[in-house]
Amino acid sequence: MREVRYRDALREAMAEEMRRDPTVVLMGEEVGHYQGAYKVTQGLLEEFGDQRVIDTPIAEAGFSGIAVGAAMTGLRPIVEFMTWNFSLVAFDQIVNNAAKMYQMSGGQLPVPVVFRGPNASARQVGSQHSHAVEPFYTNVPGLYVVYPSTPRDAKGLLKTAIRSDNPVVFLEGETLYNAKGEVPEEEELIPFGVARVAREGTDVTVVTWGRPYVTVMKVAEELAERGVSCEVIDPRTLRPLDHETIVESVKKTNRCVVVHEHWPYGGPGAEIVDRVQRDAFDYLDAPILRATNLDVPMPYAIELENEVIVTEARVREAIERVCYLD
Amino acid sequence: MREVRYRDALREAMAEEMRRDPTVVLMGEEVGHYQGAYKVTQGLLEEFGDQRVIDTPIAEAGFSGIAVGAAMTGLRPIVEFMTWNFSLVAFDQIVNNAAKMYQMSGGQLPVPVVFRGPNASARQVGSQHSHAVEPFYTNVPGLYVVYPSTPRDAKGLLKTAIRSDNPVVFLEGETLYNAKGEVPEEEELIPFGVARVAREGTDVTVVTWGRPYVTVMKVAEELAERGVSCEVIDPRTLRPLDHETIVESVKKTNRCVVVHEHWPYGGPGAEIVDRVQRDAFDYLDAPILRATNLDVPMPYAIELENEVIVTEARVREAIERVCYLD
Amino acid sequence: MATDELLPLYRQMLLIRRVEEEAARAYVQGKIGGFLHLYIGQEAIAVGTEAAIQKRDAVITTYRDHGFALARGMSARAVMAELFGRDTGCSRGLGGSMHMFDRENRFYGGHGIVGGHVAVGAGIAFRAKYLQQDDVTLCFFGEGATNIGGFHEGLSLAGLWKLPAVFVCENNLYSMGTPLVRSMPAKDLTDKAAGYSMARDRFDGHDVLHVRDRIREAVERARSGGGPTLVEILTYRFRGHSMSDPGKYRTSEEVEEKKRQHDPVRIARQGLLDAGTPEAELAAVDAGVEDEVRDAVRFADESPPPTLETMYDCVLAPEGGLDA
Amino acid sequence: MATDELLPLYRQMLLIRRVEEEAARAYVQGKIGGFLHLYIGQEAIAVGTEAAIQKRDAVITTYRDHGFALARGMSARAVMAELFGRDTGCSRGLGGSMHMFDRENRFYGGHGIVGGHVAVGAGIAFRAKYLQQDDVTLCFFGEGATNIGGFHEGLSLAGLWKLPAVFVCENNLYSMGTPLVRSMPAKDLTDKAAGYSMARDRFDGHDVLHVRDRIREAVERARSGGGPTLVEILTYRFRGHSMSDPGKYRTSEEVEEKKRQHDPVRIARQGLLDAGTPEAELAAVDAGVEDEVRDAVRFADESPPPTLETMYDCVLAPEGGLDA
Ligand SMILES: Cc1ncc(C[n+]2csc(CCOP(=O)(O)OP(=O)(O)O)c2C)c(N)n1
Ligand SMILES: Cc1ncc(C[n+]2csc(CCOP(=O)(O)OP(=O)(O)O)c2C)c(N)n1
Ligand SMILES: [Mg+2]
Ligand SMILES: [Mg+2]
Repeated sequence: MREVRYRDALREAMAEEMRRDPTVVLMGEEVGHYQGAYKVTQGLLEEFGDQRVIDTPIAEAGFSGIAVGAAMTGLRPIVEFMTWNFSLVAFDQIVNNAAKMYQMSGGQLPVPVVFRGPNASARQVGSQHSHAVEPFYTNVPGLYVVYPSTPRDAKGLLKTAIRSDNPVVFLEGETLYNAKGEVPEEEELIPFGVARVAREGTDVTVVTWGRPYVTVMKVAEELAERGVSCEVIDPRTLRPLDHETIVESVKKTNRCVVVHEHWPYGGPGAEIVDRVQRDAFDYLDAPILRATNLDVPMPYAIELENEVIVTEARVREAIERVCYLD
Repeated sequence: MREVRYRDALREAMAEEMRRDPTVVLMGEEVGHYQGAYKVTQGLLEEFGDQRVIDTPIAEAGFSGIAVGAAMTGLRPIVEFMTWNFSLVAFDQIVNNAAKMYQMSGGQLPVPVVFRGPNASARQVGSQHSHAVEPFYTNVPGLYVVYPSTPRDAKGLLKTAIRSDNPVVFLEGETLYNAKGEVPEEEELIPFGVARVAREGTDVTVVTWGRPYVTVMKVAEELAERGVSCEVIDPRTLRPLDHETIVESVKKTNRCVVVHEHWPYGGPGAEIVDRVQRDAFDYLDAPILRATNLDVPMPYAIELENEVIVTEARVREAIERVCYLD
Repeated sequence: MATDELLPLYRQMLLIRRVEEEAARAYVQGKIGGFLHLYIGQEAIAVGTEAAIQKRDAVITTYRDHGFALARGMSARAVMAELFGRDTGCSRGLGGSMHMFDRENRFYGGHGIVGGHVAVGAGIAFRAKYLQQDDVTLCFFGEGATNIGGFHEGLSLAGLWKLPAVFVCENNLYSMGTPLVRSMPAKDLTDKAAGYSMARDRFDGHDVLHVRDRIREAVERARSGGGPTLVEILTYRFRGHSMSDPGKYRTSEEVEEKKRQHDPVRIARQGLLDAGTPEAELAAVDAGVEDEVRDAVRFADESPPPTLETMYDCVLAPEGGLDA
Repeated sequence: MATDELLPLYRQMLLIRRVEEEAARAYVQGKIGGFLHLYIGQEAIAVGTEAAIQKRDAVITTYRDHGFALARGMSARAVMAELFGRDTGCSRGLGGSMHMFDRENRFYGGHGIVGGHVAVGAGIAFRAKYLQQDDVTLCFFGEGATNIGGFHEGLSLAGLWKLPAVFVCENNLYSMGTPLVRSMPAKDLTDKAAGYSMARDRFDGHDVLHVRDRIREAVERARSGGGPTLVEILTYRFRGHSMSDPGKYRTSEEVEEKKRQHDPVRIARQGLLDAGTPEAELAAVDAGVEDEVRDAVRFADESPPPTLETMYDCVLAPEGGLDA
């Protein structure tokens, strides 16, 4: 299979869907003439013109609201947040309008909109620019929350998101944009709510998504050499969460570690623990542990940031502890 | 001890602290001339004048930001959100400015601000007005998140919040405002991070806060008659969370149920489960269960809302299940 | 004065008035819960607007939405049943008073967050421009909404992109208990128009035909590519902000004076009489409205509440439904 | 022309220029990470402002903050060490380029969210009014910030409450790659002032003394109870938006032309020469700046990074510290 970068996989998904459906329109800051702050939208202005690839002023709540209004009445907007940090000023639009319009209208007005952009640390950009926002959005019924970790998933899930008749929060790993991986030539739509077993194993189930996926896969390789067999599961969609696949795995391995970049309190990290202990209680041979970012606003200094972002060492330690190897 | 309403206990706390410290200033929509949308601030304009009790226009992000700026430079503002639903348009101010100013400035600028107001369902006000916001704010380091369930806690915790040198998200149960309870005459400051054992018991630990506290206490009484002894723990502060007290209790009862009004995915509900299974794993005789609001935007129709808000039946069922009584 | 033009508008205003009055009664009886924001006193705006626009044009407003719902053509039954929280309501009892919707009649709600729907309205207009359809979107809000970010961002983008929209502030002088002077920095709201590069208009909103004519100008401007207009209509609400408002922030003299001088329903009725409409003809209209309202209440009373299934079905739209 | 007035301002502008140039170099060398937004080309605004205000006045700005940090009196060492992520930096290496703070010198940051600091600035002014202190707060932002809600809400409240503040838009014609025409609905930003009931001013920002004089007017207005002013200063940034900006959205001819015509450092230097300042005197000033910058880089290089303990200590302030 051909190798494609995560960034390019996302662009392919948008370009293909825009070719397919003239109601798909892309808007955001610098998505057009500038070719995207992170170059995910490179070339789209040239192909689709400035009626469909729209550079917006800095007004996240405004253009998110515009996207909701347009989606209610026949378009399929894709909103790019330059980063998800800036969605915090549009939070009400996503939580109160996008997620609730269908419900408030008693099922009259579906809102087929995709909000997408880079999430989590972009390295050394400080505390206002380093949010992993999945705890905020996964809490909210009426939204899908998607977070691909590989180029293939990025493409297949984004295509599904664009065709979805519901609002999708689509989180991209900023530090994954350059990651390469196999992506099929032919069209692939990856369904929401289906986790991917990224690595089969027998000793411990490790659940992870986003950038830490790379960390986990590396640690899993290392541990394999030491005779510890990790099964790695990537939920791909955080809401709905395919906990069945995770629970089945834990029933086999009897141990579970959850690894993520979001702050430790709550969020999908805690939710996964909750569901696993609930549904696989009798199978667990050890408490479920989490390896996460530290519970602090992101510091600028590289030495500190390297400690704050979930490290290989913390992942390894958590796995060793649930396997009682320490 | 005298009996005081939750609403009045909050007012007492503010009035006492305003008398004590001239830098305490209260602002929000309708807090002054209108006497508060929920009458929590009744009489404060008359006592303290319109320099200290400030009616704001509808601009939550604006006055939240003003409060942060004032707090950075010497005042102790209390911001009333007419309801916490409206904090969603001020989300960035709370998460990015209030919570991070101290960190971004390398410890130069503490932000002693209190954001307070009614949280969760106010009954039949529809999906945009019924948020339980604790999952959003508890995730964020740099904030305290407080949620009193009784008048005494409301007063003692709000006084602590106003004197705190850090930003506090202070959540009040809208449907608790009329609840009466004992509140001491003498000054009481209740520390953050200390849970309260509301009811001692031996068979199961039930953790709850906010309006469901009332539901849980009632169910606990009923179950006592049937010979099931519930220990009820109210965390009071959700961040920091006093999980030690909860874990100690579970080590005694060997069973745990968490009951809350926020949507089930993530949040303090899942966080408590995570910590309990982690720290009391060997003591648990059953999976930890949660009884929560249903995972839907709040419907208007009373019959549906009565089902969505965590019911006595669901609380009872969860307790029975962890006690294997079903 | 063309009485044949005015008569149906009078009827429509009266219907709104009477539906609101019955809703207030039902609220006191406990048949309606939560918040109930009445439109009484402001009827000429919704009805005058409807008279100025086409069916294909779109309307979006705040929580004070019953008047627009009815003016757009929603039945009194659907309004009342929604207020009663019934499955037969316009939003199937899920939305309630603040969230009335009528897709068929291009009424896009019914929104609870002040300022939150302004950009949504701009988005409906954006769609028209994108698809090269010639409908216009009318977005209403109170004067209390003009300080919030949502207002600013919606208007900024609409002005910049010359969207076919009209932004109408119903300035009823109060934002809950807050009089204008404590909430509005500018003297005249339309002073803001220049900052958004928009046309502006400002007028009194108690004469329904006048509202119609002035709104029509702004709509024609939008429809013909002239971009959006910021319109301020001066009005007054005769009731409290919502049913739970004790209304202590204004004197009863003030309210009574306004009712005497500025009641749009009374003004229209008097106008019809002055123009020679027989009292009997008006009485017949009034009676028709009474029947309609009584029928609506009965209908709402007898309708079933929504089921849990409806509730679950309305969280997410079924996938594939839109393209089908 | 008073050369004794201009000379220190020239020196200050040159210091900013040279710190920025060294920062750019260090960035390329990998000593600085993340985003780095340079102030080169806009120096006359920070320095002219500082010349117009008192030490007790407050300044707050965006992520493009090194110029203001230096102008307020922060040492080049503290700036450079922050950029290098060192414990000796003004924010202890926790903030970085976008989050410089200097409480002592009443420099309140250094903010990363466009529009997010505007209301914070209004809040600093609110405190002055509340405590009846007579300082003025100056809040700076780019023209790209003027569509966002945070801008609107901050200005609305400041205008309504007549806060002692000056809101200054540094209009450098671009918001990242977006030229004015794609981001600003109004022709002239100060057209927005009337909507906030504010005074307005608008002028070119390349002559530092001119900036000083015009800012002084607005500051005096605020200090004497005349309320806030919305000021637009026309300027230009000579570098990319940040170090990662390839800058394809404008021609190098345009940039070169601006550098030739509007370089505030060069203009000031020429002014001094024209007024008879000996070249040797200027050379001595230049050399002093070089020493200062070299020293700052060395200092930053040799400083230790912050510790984990510092990081944990800076999440929440120790309780009771403020009252002590
Ligand atoms: C963001 C937000 N803040 C506060 C509220 C509470 N609230 C509802 S209506 C209202 C007053 C609005 O007044 P105005 O805009 O003048 O409209 P009117 O009610 O007079 O029609 C307030 C404060 C809200 N719904 N949303
Ligand atoms: C809310 C928000 N949206 C987007 C960004 C990303 N961003 C940072 S600076 C910038 C451009 C700002 O331009 P302008 O306000 O003109 O200031 P300048 O950089 O020209 O000084 C953008 C889009 C942000 N920081 N915050
Ligand atoms: Mg009003
Ligand atoms: Mg700019």
